[in-house]
Amino acid sequence: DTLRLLTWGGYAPDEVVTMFEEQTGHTVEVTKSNNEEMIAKLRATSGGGFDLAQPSQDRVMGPQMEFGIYKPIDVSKLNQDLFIPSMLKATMANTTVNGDVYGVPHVWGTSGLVMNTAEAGEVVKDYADLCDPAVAGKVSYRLKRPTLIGFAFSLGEDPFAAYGDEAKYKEIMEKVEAKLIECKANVKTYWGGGDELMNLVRSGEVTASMAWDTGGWKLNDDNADITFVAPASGALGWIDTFVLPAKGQADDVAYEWINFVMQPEVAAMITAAAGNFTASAGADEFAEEGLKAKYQASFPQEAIDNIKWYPPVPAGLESIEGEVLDRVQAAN
Amino acid sequence: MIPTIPQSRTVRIVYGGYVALFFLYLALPLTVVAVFAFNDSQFPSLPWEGFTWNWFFGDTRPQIGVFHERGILGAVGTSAFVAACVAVLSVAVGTTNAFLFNRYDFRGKGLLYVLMLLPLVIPGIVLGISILVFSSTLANGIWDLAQMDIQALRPGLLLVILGQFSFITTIATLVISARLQKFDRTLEEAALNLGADRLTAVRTITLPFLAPAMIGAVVVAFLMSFENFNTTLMLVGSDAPLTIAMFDRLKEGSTPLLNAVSLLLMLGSSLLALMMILFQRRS
Amino acid sequence: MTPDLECVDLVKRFGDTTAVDNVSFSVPPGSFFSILGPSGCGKTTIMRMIAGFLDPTTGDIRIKGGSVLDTPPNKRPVNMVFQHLALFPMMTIAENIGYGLRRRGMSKPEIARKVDEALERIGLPGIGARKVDELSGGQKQRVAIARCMVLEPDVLLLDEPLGALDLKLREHMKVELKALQAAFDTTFVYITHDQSEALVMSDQIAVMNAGRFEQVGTGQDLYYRPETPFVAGFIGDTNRWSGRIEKAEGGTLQLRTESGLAMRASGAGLAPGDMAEIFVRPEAIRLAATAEGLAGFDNHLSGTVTSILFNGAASRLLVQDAAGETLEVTLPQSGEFDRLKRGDMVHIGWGAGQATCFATGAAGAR
Amino acid sequence: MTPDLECVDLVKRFGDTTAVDNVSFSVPPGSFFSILGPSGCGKTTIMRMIAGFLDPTTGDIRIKGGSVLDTPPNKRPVNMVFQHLALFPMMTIAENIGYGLRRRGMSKPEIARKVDEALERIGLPGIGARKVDELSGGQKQRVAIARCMVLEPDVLLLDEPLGALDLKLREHMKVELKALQAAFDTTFVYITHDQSEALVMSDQIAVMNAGRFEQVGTGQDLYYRPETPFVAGFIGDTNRWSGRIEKAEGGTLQLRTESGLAMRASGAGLAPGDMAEIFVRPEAIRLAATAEGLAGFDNHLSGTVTSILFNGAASRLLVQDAAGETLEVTLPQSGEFDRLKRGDMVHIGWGAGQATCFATGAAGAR
Amino acid sequence: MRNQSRVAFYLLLMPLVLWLGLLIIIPHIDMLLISLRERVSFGVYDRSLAQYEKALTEPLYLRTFARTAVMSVLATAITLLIAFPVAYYIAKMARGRLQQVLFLLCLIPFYVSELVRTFGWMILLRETGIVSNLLQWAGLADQPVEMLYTDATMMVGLVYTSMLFMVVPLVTTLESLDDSVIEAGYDLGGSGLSVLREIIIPHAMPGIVSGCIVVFMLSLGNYLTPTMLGGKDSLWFTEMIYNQFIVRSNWELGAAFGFMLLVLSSVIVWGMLRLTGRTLKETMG
Ligand SMILES: Nc1ncnc2c1ncn2[C@@H]1O[C@H](COP(=O)(O)OP(=O)(O)OP(=O)(O)O)[C@@H](O)[C@H]1O
Ligand SMILES: Nc1ncnc2c1ncn2[C@@H]1O[C@H](COP(=O)(O)OP(=O)(O)OP(=O)(O)O)[C@@H](O)[C@H]1O
Ligand SMILES: NCCCCNCCCN
Ligand SMILES: [Mg+2]
Ligand SMILES: [Mg+2]
Repeated sequence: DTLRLLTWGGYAPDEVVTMFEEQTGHTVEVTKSNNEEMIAKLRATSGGGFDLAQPSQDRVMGPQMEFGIYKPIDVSKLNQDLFIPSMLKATMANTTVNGDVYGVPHVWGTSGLVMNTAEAGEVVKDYADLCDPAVAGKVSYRLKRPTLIGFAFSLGEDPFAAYGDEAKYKEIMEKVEAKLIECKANVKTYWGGGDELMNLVRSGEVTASMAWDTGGWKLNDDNADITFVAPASGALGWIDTFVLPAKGQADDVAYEWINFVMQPEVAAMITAAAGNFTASAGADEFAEEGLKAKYQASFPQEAIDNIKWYPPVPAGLESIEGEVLDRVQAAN
Repeated sequence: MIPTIPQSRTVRIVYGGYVALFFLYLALPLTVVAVFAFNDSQFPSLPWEGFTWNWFFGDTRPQIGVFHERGILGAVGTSAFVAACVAVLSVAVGTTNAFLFNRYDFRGKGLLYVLMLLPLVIPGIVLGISILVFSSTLANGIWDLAQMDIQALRPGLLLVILGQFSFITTIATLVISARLQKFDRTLEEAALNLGADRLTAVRTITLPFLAPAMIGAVVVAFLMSFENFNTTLMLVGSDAPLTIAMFDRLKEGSTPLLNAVSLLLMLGSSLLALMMILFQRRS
Repeated sequence: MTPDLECVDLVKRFGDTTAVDNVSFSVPPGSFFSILGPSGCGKTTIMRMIAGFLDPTTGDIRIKGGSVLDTPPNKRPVNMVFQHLALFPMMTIAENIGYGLRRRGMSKPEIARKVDEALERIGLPGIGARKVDELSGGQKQRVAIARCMVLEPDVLLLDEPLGALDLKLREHMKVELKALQAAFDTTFVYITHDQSEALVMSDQIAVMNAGRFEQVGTGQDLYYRPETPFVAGFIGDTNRWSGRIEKAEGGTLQLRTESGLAMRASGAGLAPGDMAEIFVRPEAIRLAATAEGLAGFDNHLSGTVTSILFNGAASRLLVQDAAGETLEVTLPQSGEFDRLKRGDMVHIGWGAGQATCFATGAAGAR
Repeated sequence: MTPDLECVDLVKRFGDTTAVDNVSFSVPPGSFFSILGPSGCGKTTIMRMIAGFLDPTTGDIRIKGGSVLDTPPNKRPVNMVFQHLALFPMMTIAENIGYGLRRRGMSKPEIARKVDEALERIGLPGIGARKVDELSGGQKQRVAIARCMVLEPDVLLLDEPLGALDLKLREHMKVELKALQAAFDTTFVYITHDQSEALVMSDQIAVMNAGRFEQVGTGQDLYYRPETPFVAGFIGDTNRWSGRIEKAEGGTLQLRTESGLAMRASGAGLAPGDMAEIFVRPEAIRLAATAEGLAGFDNHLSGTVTSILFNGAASRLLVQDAAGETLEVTLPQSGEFDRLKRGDMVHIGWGAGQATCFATGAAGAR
Repeated sequence: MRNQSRVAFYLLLMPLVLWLGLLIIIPHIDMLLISLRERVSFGVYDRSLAQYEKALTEPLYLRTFARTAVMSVLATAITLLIAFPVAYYIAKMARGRLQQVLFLLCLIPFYVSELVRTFGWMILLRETGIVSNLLQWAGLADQPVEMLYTDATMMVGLVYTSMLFMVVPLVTTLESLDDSVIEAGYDLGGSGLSVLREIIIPHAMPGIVSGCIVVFMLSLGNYLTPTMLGGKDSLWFTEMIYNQFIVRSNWELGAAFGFMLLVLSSVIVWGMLRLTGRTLKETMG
C-alpha cells in the first residue's frame, strides 16, 4: 500500500522512509509543507488526498471544528509505551473535539532567535531587538503567526492569555503590527522554509533571525558563532502531531508508520535529520551527543522554564492575525 | 531604417550593440543556472568551489544528484504524465473546434468564438481557483446527496490536467485553426470528385495536411503543461508536478540540485522545440 | 447518338441572385466544349452543379442520357480539373494520380501500372516519385489532367485550368491541352474568361453573360457572326458606337452615330428611328493615303492620326475624324504606312457588311 | 541639352553575380524611356541604384548633369512608383499624396491645395478621404503616380507598375500612363518584362539581358531591325531556326537549316560555313493557294496545315514542310483562307529581307 | 448529406460546449456565487456582499489591487519599449540565416519554465550573487549589494518573463510590412523618425496591441516573479488570492479577489481594444 504523508521538511528523511518500505513493503509518498498549507490542502480536498498529516497541536482543534478535515485517532492501535507520557497526555487533551482524540505528538521544539553571535550577539537579545538599527538589512523572520506571538511577548504582552478575549487580542495585535511595520526596513526578506533561512544565515546575508531552534544548531556545526538563543521574553514551544485526514485511505499503514517512527532508534534518526527532539520515550539515549550539548547551551534551566507553549488556537483569531500579516507585508 | 537605406556607421553600431545587449539579457539567467549546476558546493552561488557532476549523478548525502533523487524523478514522471494527457486532450478538442469554426456557420458562432478565446485573458490563478471551487461544490453536492465521495473531484492530478487543458485548448485551437484556414477546400472537393466519401476525404487529405500543426500543437501543449505553474498551484494534490516540487524546494532554499534539474529541463525542452521546428520545416 | 453531357433548363439561385439562369446545352461525345464569359457570370456555378458540389435550383443534368441529380459527387462519372489544380501537396505524383483508383479499391500492382501508363501518356514518364512542388506549372497541369483521366470519366470538366500560369506557358499549354484531348479522346467541358483560349481550342463555345448563354457556336461563328451585342463586344477587339437608324433597305442600314458620323451597316430587324449599337473591328478598316483607294467601300472618311500604338504585328492607329469620333484601326503589316506619324491625315474605309448592328436594349434579350 | 538622367558604366555585383554589367544610357528631358528584359536580368537593380537604395559597384549616376552618388535616397530629385505601388495603407489617399509635401514642411492649406490639384490631374477628384483599400487597382495605380508627381521630380521611375493588374485593366492603363506622362510632362523611366507595354508607350526602349543592354532604340527599330539574336527572339513572335551558310553574296545569304530546309536570308558579317540563327516573323510569311502566287518571293515551299489556331485577328496556321520543319504563319484577315482545314496543302513564301540572320554564338557578344 | 452534416455539426459542437461550459463558464459562475456569501459560524453561510465590502473598504486590499494594476501597466510599457527595437531588428534589419537564428534565440528561453528563469535571476541578483560579486570585484561596490526584494528587481523579472510574448507578435506584424513601403517613405523625402512615426508604428499597431494585452495579462496574473524576486515589499494581487485560499482558508474572500482580478483584466483589455478600435478576435485569433 501507499502512505501519502503530508509533513514538515526533515520529518521523514529518506533513510527512514527506505527502512520503513523495506520492512513493511509499503511505499511512502512524502509531501513537504507547513501548517497553513496542510490545512488548506486538507480543506480543499475535505480531508482527502493524504493518509497522514502533521500539523502543530495548536492547529488541530479549530480546523476540525470548522471543516471536519480529520478523523479520530484510535489510540489503542498505537504502541503508547513509545511516547513520553506527559507529552502524549497534553497533546491528546489539546486535540480533543467532542470527546474524540485527533492528534498524538511527534516532534517538539521551540522558536527563538538564530543568530551570528559574533555580529549580532551584543544587540539582539529578544525578538524586538531585531528592529535595532545596528542590524538593519541583516535580519529576517517569517511573516506568520509565530512572529506575531513572539513580538507580542517581547513587547511585554501575553497573547496566550488574551486568546479568550478577542478585543484584547486585537489590541495586542495592533501594537505588534505597528512594531512590525516600523521594523520592516530592517528586514532583508521574510523567510518561508527552514532551509531557506539556513542558507541566508550561512551565507552571511542574515545575521539574526527569529527561527526554529534546530536551524541554529545545525548551522553551529559549520560556524561556531552561529547558534540558537532563547529570547529574553521566552522561546515559543510547539509540538507537531500526527493526525489522520478525514478521507485518508490507508489508516492501517498510517498507524504502522507512527509506531515505526516512534521507536527510539528511528526517532533518533529523525532528530538527527530534523534537528529537533521527538516525543519518543528513550530516544534521548540514541540522540547525538553534540545536539544535546547544543540544546543545553541554548536552554539553561531558567530558559526552559520560560518556554511559552502554544495553547490551541480558538477560531476567529486567525482572521485577525491574517489581516495584520497582510498589512505588514503591504506596508511600505 | 532598413539595410537598403544608407545609415551612418555610429547608428548601425549603436543599434547592433543594443540588440546584442538584449540577447545577453535573455541569455544571462539561463546561463547562470546552467553553470552553477556544476558547482561543487551546497549553494548555487559564488564562490566557485570546483567542478562536479555530483548534482546529476551523486548518490551520497549531501550531494544527491537528480538521477538519485526520488522526489524529483517522481515529479518529472508526474509532469510528463500530466503533460501527455493535456497534450492529447487539448489537441483533440482543438482539432474538433477548428473544424467547427472553419466549416460551419451557425447562430452564436461569433459569441462562441470569443468565449473560446477567453481563457487567454483569464489569469491562470483565477482559472485554477474557479475550477477548484466548482469541483469542490460538485464533490460536496454529491456527498450531500449520495454520501459518495468522488476523490477525483478533489485537488489532484485530474484537476491539474483539466485546469491546464482549460486554457491550453484555446492555444491548440488557434494553432490548428490557422493551418486549417490555409487549407484549400477544393482539395477535399477534388478528393470527392475522385471518388472518396466525405470521411475518407478528411482522413486522406485534410488530416495529413493538418498533421504539422497538430504535432506542433502537441509539442506546444506539452511544453506549456510541463512549465505551467499558476493554475497547477491551486489544483495540485499529493503528487506534485515538477514545477510545484521545485517551487517547494526553492522556498526551502536552493541547492545546485535545482540547477541540475533546470539544466536538464532546458535541454529537454529545447530539444523538443528544435525537433518540432525541424519537422515543420521539412513539411 | 446521345450526348455525353446534357444540361436542361438549369437554374441556380443563391438567395436573391440568380447565378445560372435557365441554361440548356448538350455536348456530343469526344468534343471540346468551352464556356466563355466574364468573371462572375456563373461559369463555375454550372461546373460545380455538374460535378455534384451544388444542387441545381431547377433543371436537370444528364450524363450519357441518365440524370445524375441524385448521384453524390463521388459517384458521378465526371471528373474535374480545378482552377488551382488542387493537387494533393502531401502526396507524390504517383499517389496523386492513383488516388481515385485506390478509392475504387483497385489492387496495388494494377494501380502502379495504370499510373505509369498515364504518366507515359502525358509525356512525363518516371516522375511518379516526385513531390508536387518539384514540378513546373505546365507539368502540374498535365498531372492534374492525368489524375482525372486514369478514372476514364465520361466527361472531363476543366475550370480555368490555365488561369494560374504565366503568359508564355499559357500560350504553350493551349496547344498542348488540345493535343491531350485528342490523345485521351474524351469529352472536355472547359471554362475560361480568356477568349483566345476558347477560340484556339474549342469545337463549340458557349458565350455566357450574367447567368445566361448568349450564343453557342464555333469560334468563327462567334467572331464573324455574333448574334448579340455582348458577343460582338466581348470576342475580339472592336470599335463601338451607338447611333440612330436613318434608313433601312433590305439588310443594309444607313445610320448616324451620336457624334454625327454617318455610316452604312448591316443588321436585321431594325427600322428607321431605332437606336442601335454598331461594331466594327479594327482589322476590318482599311487605310489609304488617298480617298480614291477606298472607293470600293461603303464607308469612308478621313481623319487625323492621334496616336500610333506600335506593337509589332498587332500595331494600331487611333484616328480622329472631323466629328471628334476616335477609331481604332489596325496598322497593316505591309510596311506601307510605317512612316506615318502623329498628326498625319489618313483616309479610312470599311464595308457595310463589316459593320454589325444591334438594336439598343437588345443586349441579353435574345 | 543635358539629359535628365545619365548612367555611366554602371556595374553592380552581388558577391559572384554581376546583376548589372557596364550599362550606360542617357534619357533626354521629357521622354519616356523603357528598360525591357526577362525576369532576373537586372532591371530592378538599375532602378534601385538610381533611387539610391543600392550603391553601384562602379560607375556614375547623374541627374540633370550632377552626380547623385553621395545623395541619400530621401534627398534625390527622383521618385519611384514601386511594383506593388507601396501606397501607405494606414493613411487616406490625401495623406498618401501629401506625404512628401509634409516632409518638405509645406503649410497645411497649401498641401491640401496641391493634393486636390493632383487628384484632379489623375481624374479622381474628391476621393482624398478614402482609404487605400477602397480603390480599384487602376485607381491605386494613378494615386501612386500622383504621390510622386506632386513632388515634381526630375525623373519618375516606374518598376513594372502594371504587373499586378489584370489583363483588361493593363491594356487600358498602357494608354492612360502615356497620357499622364504627357500631362505631367516629366521624364519617365519605365521597367517591364512585357514587350507590348514597352512598345506601345516608349519613346526609347533598352532591351536588357543578363545584366547588359542588348540594344537601345525605338520600338520600330527593335521590331524591324534587331541587332542581336536575343532582341530578335524576345520582341514579337517569330519562327526560329539554326542553319549553316552555304553562300554569301552582298547582304544576301544562302543557307540550309538543320532539318534540311534551304533558305535565302539577309545578314551582315557572315561567311560560307558559318553557323547562323535565322528569324522569320509569322506575319512576314505569305500564304497562297498555288505556287505561282509566290513567285516574287525569295523563299517558297509547300506544306501541310497541321493545326489552325483560330484567334480572331491574330489567327495562325501551323504548316509542316516536307523536311518536317513546322512554321507558324499568320492567317490573313482577308477571309481568303477561311475555308482552310487541317491536312490541306498550302504554299508559303517570304522574302530574303524578312529572314534575319545572326552568327551563332554572337548572342550577347555585341 | 444534409442530415449527415447536421450530425457532424453536433458532434463537433459537443466538445467545445463541454469544455467551455464545465471548465470555464460554470466554474466562474460558481466562483461568483461563493464570493457572494459570508461565513456565519462553523459551516453556516449567508448570501451577502460582505466580501466585496471588505475588499473595497480595506485600504490594504485596494492598494494592492491598484498597485498590481499600475505595476502591470508599467511592466507592459517597459517590455514594449525594450522589445520594439529588437523586434524591428529581427524583422527588418536581419536577413536570411541571421534572422532565423535571432528569432529562435528569442524563443528558446521561454521553452523552460518561469520558475527556472526566476531562479536564474535570484542567483544573479542576490547579495551573495554574481552581480554583487562582479560589482565588488570591479571596485564599484565595497560591500555586497542586495538587489533582490525590490520593485525594480521584480520589474526586471516581469519584463524578462513576458518578453517573448511581445517580441513574437511584433516581429510578425513588422515582417508583414513590405520593405518597399518603407523605401517609398524615404523616396518621398521622409527621414528615419518620420517614417517610424507615420508608417512603421501605425503598421505595427495590431502587433503592439496584442503583445501588450498578453504581456499585461501575464504580469497581472503572475505569482512566481513577485513572490520570489519582489520579496518583502511586493505584495501582488495573486499572492493575496493565494493567501486567502491556502493560508487563511478563506475561500469567500479569495473568490471575491479572484473576481476582482478578472474584472480588472477584462476592463483593461477591453479598454486597450477600444482605444485602438480592434476586436478580441482580430487581436488574439
Ligand atoms: N455560394 C454562393 N453563395 C452566394 N453567391 C454565390 C455563391 N457562389 C457563387 N455566387 C455568385 O454567383 C455568381 C456566379 O459565380 P461563379 O463563381 O459561378 O462565377 P464565374 O463565372 O465562375 O466567375 P470567375 O470567372 O470569376 O470564376 C457570382 O455573382 C457569385 O457572387
Ligand atoms: N540583394 C541581392 N543579393 C544578391 N543577388 C541579388 C540581389 N538583388 C538582386 N540580385 C540578383 O540580381 C539579378 C537581377 O535582379 P533584379 O531584381 O534586378 O532583376 P529584374 O530584372 O528586376 O527581374 P524581375 O523582372 O523578376 O523583377 C538576379 O539574378 C537576382 O537574383
Ligand atoms: N507554530 C508552530 C510551528 C511549528 C514548527 N514546526 C517546525 C518544524 C521545523 N523543522
Ligand atoms: Mg469561376
Ligand atoms: Mg524587378
